[in-house]
Amino acid sequence: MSNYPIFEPTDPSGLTRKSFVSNQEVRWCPGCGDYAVLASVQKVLPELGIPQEDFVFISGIGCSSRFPYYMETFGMHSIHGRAPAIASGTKAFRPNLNVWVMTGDGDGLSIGGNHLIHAIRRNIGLKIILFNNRIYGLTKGQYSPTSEMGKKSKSSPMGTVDYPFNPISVALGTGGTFVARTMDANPKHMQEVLKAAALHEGTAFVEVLQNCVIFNDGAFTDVTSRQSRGENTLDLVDGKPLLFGNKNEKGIILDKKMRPQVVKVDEVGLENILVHDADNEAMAFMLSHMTIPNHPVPMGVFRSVARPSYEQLLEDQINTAKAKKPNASVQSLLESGYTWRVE
Amino acid sequence: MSNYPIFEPTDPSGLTRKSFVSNQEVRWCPGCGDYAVLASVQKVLPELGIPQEDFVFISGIGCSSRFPYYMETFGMHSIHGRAPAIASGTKAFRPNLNVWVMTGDGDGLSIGGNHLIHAIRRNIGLKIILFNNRIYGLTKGQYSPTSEMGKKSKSSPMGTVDYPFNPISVALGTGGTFVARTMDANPKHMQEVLKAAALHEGTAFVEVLQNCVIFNDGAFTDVTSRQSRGENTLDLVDGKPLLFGNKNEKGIILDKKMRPQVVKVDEVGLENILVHDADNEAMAFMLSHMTIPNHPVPMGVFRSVARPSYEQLLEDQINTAKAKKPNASVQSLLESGYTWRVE
Amino acid sequence: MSEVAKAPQTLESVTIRFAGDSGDGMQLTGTQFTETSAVMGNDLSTFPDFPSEIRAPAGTLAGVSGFQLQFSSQEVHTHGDAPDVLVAMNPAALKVAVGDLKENGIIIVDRDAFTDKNMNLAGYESDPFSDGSLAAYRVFDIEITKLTLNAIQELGLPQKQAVRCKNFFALGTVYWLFSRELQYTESWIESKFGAKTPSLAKANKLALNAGYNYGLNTHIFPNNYVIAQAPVEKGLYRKVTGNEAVGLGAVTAAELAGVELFLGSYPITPASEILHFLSHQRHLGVKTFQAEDEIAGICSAIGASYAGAAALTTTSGPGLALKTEAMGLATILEIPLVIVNVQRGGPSTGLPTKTEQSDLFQSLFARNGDSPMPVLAATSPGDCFWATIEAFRVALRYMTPVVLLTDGYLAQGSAPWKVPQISELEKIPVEFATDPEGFQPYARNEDLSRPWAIPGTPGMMHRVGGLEKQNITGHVSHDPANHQVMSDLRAEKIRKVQDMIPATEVYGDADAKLAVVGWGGSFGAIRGAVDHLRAQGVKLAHIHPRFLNPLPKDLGEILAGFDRILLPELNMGQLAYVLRANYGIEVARYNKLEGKPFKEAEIVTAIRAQLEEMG
Amino acid sequence: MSEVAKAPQTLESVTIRFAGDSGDGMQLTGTQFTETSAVMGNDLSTFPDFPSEIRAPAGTLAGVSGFQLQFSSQEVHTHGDAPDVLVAMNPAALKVAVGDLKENGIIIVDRDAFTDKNMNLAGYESDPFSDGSLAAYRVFDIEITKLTLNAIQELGLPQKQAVRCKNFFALGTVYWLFSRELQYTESWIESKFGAKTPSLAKANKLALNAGYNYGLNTHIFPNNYVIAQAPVEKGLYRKVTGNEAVGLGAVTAAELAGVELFLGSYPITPASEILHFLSHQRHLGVKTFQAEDEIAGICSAIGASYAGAAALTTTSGPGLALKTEAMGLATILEIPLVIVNVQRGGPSTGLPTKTEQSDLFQSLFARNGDSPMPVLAATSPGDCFWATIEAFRVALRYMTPVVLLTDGYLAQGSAPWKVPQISELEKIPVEFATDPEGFQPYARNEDLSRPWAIPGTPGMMHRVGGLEKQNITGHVSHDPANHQVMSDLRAEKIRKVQDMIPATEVYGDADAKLAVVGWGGSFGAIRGAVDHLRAQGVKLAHIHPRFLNPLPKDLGEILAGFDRILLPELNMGQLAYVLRANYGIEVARYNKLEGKPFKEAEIVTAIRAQLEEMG
Ligand SMILES: Cc1ncc(C[n+]2csc(CCOP(=O)(O)OP(=O)(O)O)c2C)c(N)n1
Ligand SMILES: Cc1ncc(C[n+]2csc(CCOP(=O)(O)OP(=O)(O)O)c2C)c(N)n1
Ligand code: SF4
Ligand code: SF4
Ligand SMILES: [Mg+2]
Ligand SMILES: [Mg+2]
Repeated sequence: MSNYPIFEPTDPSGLTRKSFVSNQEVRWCPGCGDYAVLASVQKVLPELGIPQEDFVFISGIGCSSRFPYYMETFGMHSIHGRAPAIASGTKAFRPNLNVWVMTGDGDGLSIGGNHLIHAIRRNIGLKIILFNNRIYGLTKGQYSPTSEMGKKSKSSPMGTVDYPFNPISVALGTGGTFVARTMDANPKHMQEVLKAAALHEGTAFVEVLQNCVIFNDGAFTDVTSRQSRGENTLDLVDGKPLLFGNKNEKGIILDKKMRPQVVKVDEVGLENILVHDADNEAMAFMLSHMTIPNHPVPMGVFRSVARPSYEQLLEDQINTAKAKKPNASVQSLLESGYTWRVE
Repeated sequence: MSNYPIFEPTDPSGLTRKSFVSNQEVRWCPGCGDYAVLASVQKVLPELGIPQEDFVFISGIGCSSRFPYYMETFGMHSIHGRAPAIASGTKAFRPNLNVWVMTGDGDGLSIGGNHLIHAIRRNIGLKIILFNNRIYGLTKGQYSPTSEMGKKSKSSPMGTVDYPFNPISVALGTGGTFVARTMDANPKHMQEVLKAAALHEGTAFVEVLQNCVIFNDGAFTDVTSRQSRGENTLDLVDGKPLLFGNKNEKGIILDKKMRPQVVKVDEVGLENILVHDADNEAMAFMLSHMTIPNHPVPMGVFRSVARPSYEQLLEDQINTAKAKKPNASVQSLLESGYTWRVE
Repeated sequence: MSEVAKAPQTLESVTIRFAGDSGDGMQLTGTQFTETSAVMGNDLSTFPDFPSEIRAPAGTLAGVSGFQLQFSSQEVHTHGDAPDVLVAMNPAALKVAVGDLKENGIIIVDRDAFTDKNMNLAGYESDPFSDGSLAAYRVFDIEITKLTLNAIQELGLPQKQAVRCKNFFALGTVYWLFSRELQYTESWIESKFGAKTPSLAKANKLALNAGYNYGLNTHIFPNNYVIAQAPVEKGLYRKVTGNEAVGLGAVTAAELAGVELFLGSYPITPASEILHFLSHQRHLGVKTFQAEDEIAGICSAIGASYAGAAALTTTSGPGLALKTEAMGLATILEIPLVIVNVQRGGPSTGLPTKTEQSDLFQSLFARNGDSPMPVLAATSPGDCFWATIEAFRVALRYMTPVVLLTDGYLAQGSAPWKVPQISELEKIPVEFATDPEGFQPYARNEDLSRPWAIPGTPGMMHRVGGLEKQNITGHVSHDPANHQVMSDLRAEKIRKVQDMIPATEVYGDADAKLAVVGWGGSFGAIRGAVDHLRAQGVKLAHIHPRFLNPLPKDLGEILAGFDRILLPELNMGQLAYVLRANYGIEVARYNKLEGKPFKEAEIVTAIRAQLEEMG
Repeated sequence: MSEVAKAPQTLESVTIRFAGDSGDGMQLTGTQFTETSAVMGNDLSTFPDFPSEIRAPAGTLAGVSGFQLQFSSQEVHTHGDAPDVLVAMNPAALKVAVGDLKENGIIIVDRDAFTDKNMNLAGYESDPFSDGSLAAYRVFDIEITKLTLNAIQELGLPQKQAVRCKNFFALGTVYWLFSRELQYTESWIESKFGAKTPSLAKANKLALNAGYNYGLNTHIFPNNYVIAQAPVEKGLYRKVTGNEAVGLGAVTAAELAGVELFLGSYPITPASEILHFLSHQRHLGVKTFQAEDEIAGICSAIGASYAGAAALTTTSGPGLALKTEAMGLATILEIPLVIVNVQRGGPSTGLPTKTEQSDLFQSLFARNGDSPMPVLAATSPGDCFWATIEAFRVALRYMTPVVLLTDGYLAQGSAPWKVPQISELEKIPVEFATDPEGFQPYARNEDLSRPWAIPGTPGMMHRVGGLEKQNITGHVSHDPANHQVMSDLRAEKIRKVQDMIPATEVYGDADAKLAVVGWGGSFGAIRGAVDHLRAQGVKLAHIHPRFLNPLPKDLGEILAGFDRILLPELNMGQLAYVLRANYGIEVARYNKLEGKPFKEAEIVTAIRAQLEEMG
């Protein structure tokens, strides 16, 4: 006998961006890149055809982790670094929920690194959005595991001696089935990526290049500003050649040593430009290491492959087990094993 | 005034394998692959020209983590998963020590995953040896994060629904500057790899395919047995073509889609075989995904690049700071900041 | 030794230890003896004693594996202090175990295993059979290996396999010695080997019978024994270990609550078997999640609880240490969660395979901030079932994390357990909040417990978190007065759990001057000791609270009624500290930290010492 | 308001609060006032009160940043209960702070900031200046913004920059009000802005002087005040916050011990500044390691300690929760390590920027197994220096991890601190083991402390670990008797720390009937309250143990000598519990959980209530 409430799910067709705005005052610094992510998520959710009550946003601690308060969904602002682990429990227990993990470069990659990579490894159906501002915002400006080598910060007055993580490489190295990058400054791009992430079965990992105006202002300006974006970024499209430049006049080829080279398309011919294959982890990995000034910074979906999710496999296993023992009951379990009757 | 003892380091030239054998009875199951690692390490250390007292072995918990007890070196059998973090403190504090981390697939990649990837990210000079037996040995047979999908174990009677980590890919994805794989069954190969690891500046990560005779016997037989080794493995040599087969008659080329293909060398010509480049992370990543039956399993050094180590950069920073303030003293620090004198 | 056999002698209780090398099958032998005795109607209690090493070299002291049980025609509380009978399959086993044996106890050894090599490995410098060191015992050295091989010769099994049958020979001999029926073990052998390896089935049965007949025919034992049925309640029985019972209890609790069970856990000795057990229950819809570490273990359980699960996480000491931050989160979230901690020897990695009661402090106090949490302890393997249900009852009624303490001794020990009828058990009321009208996440009912509104429920969207929250609305609040209100509410809610604690049972003589107080797994030893002394006319009481936080309302007054309290604990005095902090009373502490459970005799001695002091 | 100015009136103590929007520079203003007053010879104590939000929207209540100080011609213990003067730069600041102000207190506001928009943001429904709500205070509304802009008009600064100077105008006015000299702030402005942005330097100085002159010339204040020099010891002084003092103490301890300092830490409010501070000391050879999490923070410190460092890890409540497993490792390894826990409001994430004393339980008890550890607490910002040295002294002498408790109030508050001469401080003896002859890793000296034999020392190779170890040799041991021996030794060693605890100071009247007992950061408020009442002739004692584990040998007896003990704590009664558990005494508890330090007046009231009850 189950005590769970039974409901007709609500109709998602009437949902709008506003449906997802909670009654809590948004409290990020004016100009913070987090606003853009919030707006984009609120834009994308109504387009997914999912009842509002089925969304769950789970975060850790950090500026970015205040995200759930601002969403009119179920939400938990948990403890530092643990959101992927908590969300894994939620998703494994109730696969029909649409569970998002909102995390920062510190929350997700420093203290929470292990849970993040294990969630990715398991391919559990979480949408993990990592706000990468390359700094600890909430604790007022220490360097993070994505801060560039030599960065001066409150805790590294002479500059860091730490090499940074490349979040995309980390996600690929740990088995990510959906790995993408977008930026706060380009809402349209972000919404496309978020939508693709939302529709992916299994773990979707999205790095958002996010500006912290207070403690790390301009960290991504070269990449995100409208002026340099065309030259400095490359939009990844599965099955399409790797082209970039304001007029798509440049492209990427692979040299004999398996290294990416920037070429002019009209010099080498479009047919020789490497074609993006979202199902090739080595290509994705190579792309994840491209960065300015030698290469453009790829944006979009590095990898996307279909694999059964953890929760699906678990559900299947349970169904199989139930089918095999259709008459099983807790009473019969209690009475199993070595039993005897005292008369 | 320092209280540290000052010594002439002892002369390493007389060291032998026996010098490194402690007085503790070795207590692995008969036939366990761990013995081979122990023997190889004891073989390699005397060849490094390092005074015996400068070696430190730090481990977590697991069968493999009992390693330090058997070594006549300084050693700590710490707590589960934390060896890389402890060893990082040891190494950062005393860069001249030669610090080894001995860990298992559970210790290093499950509970200790975060410390492992951060050690690798920092390129701190630890030699991390991961005994991968794809099982939790010490706790008697639960699946580990490297257990193959569907594995039946004590905690997965119907088979796992977890995708495994590929330890080499993880190390590459998190920025490993030295990433290698060897096996318990081939001591010569292991000794070469261990030696190269020992001489690497920065983090050296070595995966050892290790047989657990009790809980996961034969997990790597296809790869490690003398019969199949030639056909099923490929020895990586920097700057040399990727050849394998009992007569080196097969090789690897890259197709247009950037995927590795097995070819017969005499059909395509030696010059067209892909040449291993230990400085190319994308190639290393591609290699890390090759596995039987479609490809041979690469063994040896996937990646090796020179980068200043964390401890070196830290030491440099300290020296720079000292040079800038040659007269600094603790007393002057106490007297710094906003001061006034009451007469 | 060829005396004439006499009629079987009747005994009340017997303690046997089977000991041998890890490869000798002693756990199986012990289990067979246990099950046969159970079916024959004895009460009993068992304790396996594994080597703590991975797989120590054969023949060494570190490699000895033991299994001890006490079986009786009376109620049994422990696996027995000192064996009456020791079956030692090799010199190392003899060496390790002989010290525990009762004076004049019976030793049965496999003479064939006492080779020079094995004697050496065990560190025997002289032959124990001739050097007089076993003079205090009745030694029966039997060529078990040889006799086994003879008995099954006809089957032509390979030597290695044939030798493995020797434990059944030994078992057979002991079966004769205690007049056990062979049929249970025979049918077990049949079901285990019959289908796949009929020759092994045959061999083991032959060995068993050969051992039995050896006892019957050779008359090397002066007589054999019978142990009558114990006066146990009628009904269906099974054997459970504490770890199994926790698993059964969790499944049952979820059933009683009408919700689904979720376990998030990371393997650790001696708690792993709960994970193993529950991962076998997929057909009942149980979801188990083997997490990457203990933090993820509890966090996944929090995530599942948040989504409506009867959520459980299981661990042992060092693992609990890792969970404490998340336990704080569960406290402030006010969601139901059961945290089972199977205590082992500490500090740090300590003595992983040994038992202890030293995590009481950790369970009560190991959270940042004021973060009160109910703590319960189980008293026997079978009681682990009831304690687990009780823990869920508290968690679900008060919307709170709850710690349930068991220990290595309970977890691995086993005892007969009467299977209850679920239909007769009290349901655990659970009500999910579904009405958006006026819904407030931190409004409270009369238990001060807040509503459980789970994701997926239309119109109930709300946010929770680890920051202090405004009373009733649950919004983030930094208001000073509100923090006081919420802190008081959280404390008061846990205090209210006292409402469901039944009156404390004072066992024995309510008018005794001395009460023995204990908690958790020392129940058996204390109860046995108290019974033993009361049978001799000593007035004594035994009090064993299940709830360690909150303590029962009546406990202070009850304790104050005695002249003296003796408190045996397998730690440095943790409950004694708690009782003094709560009631200001000083108790006589009896602390032992040897990685082993109390013996009845130790408690008896401690009680006697108190009585003497009291005059 | 144009009365005739009178001669400055002399006051003993004044408490001022500067409050404004986060962008208004209130921390800086407060700091300047503090430093000037310090140099002028007042004793003082400060407390900044940041908004806990990231950067709350300008003008909102959540965005108010405050800085309060008390300065005096007498010894000062706290930052003052209730301000005499409130400087409020906007409506939100007024709204948040006015409730704390003393009756008849002075309010200085920037009239220009009281726009409709700002009033709205602050939630004022009517004009506080006219609706009578400020009737209890002396309000001076000055058009600070306009006057500032006028004063620096000549410089032609952009409007945005010019407006930013208004805090200096306000400061100037207050300087006049309390007869402060301008020169210190002027030279600070010069050194801060002079070189890079001379126009800003000029503007700020102009604003400062304009504010001063405004007070001097307009006579809007009936008179101004002087506060004489406090009778402080001669010597060099500086201002320290508690977090700085911990950093300074750690560096000094390492120097006194002749070893190098290593900090492994992960940022967390309110402890991060210790990490910041020490990462600036590279030139002294200090190594800081910003770890990936708190576990790695303590583990790296353990690794460094193992290699011979004076090792430190710093954190706050939730971070300590994560360190407890490793604290157990350090306990069994018996290596020196100082764990600084800057307490904040709990449970869980709780109130991260607020102060509390609720981690005493966690510090004492949060380890698996019996794992005793010394725990100390600091009493004031400056005392954090001495307490840190003491913690290292214990750690290094007894080869043990030690917890040092401070709190958000001490960590962020500041006070003048007399700079000691390191050459006059007692050295911390450290001796590394270097002689392989007969070396045994777990042999012990008369303190029961084991040798420190660090890697790199020829011939001293040995292995340590978290499993129980054999006495003396340190080899892994599962021997039951040995576990008892080692458990006893670990406990006894920590008990022996009592040997270095000086006799407990009983401040005040040893023959009083009531003693107020406190610990840690409540020292100032208690001492102030006790002084206050004693000045009125009330007999009172104040006892404030530094060591919370082990408790001082003499404490029990001393406490027993009083009729009643009052124990104020910023928690639900943790030390009260500990005292009762140790001495069986019941104390009168005064607990507050509001995220704020005690006020003297609160303690005074609590004492009075006790005295009344006692009759
Ligand atoms: C256990 C624990 N450790 C440390 C902290 C302090 N802390 C809170 S957020 C944070 C880092 C935030 O950085 P990031 O995740 O990058 O988020 P951002 O603020 O930059 O969005 C830290 C260190 C904490 N709250 N809990
Ligand atoms: C905190 C903690 N959690 C869990 C354990 C139990 N435990 C010990 S070793 C181990 C896994 C060992 O697996 P692996 O690292 O692969 O080593 P192996 O035994 O296979 O060599 C576990 C789960 C522990 N000792 N401490
Ligand atoms: S501190 Fe940085 S990341 Fe945080 S809210 Fe402000 S701008 Fe955003
Ligand atoms: S259990 Fe497996 S890994 Fe452990 S010692 Fe035995 S064979 Fe080796
Ligand atoms: Mg960040
Ligand atoms: Mg393993």
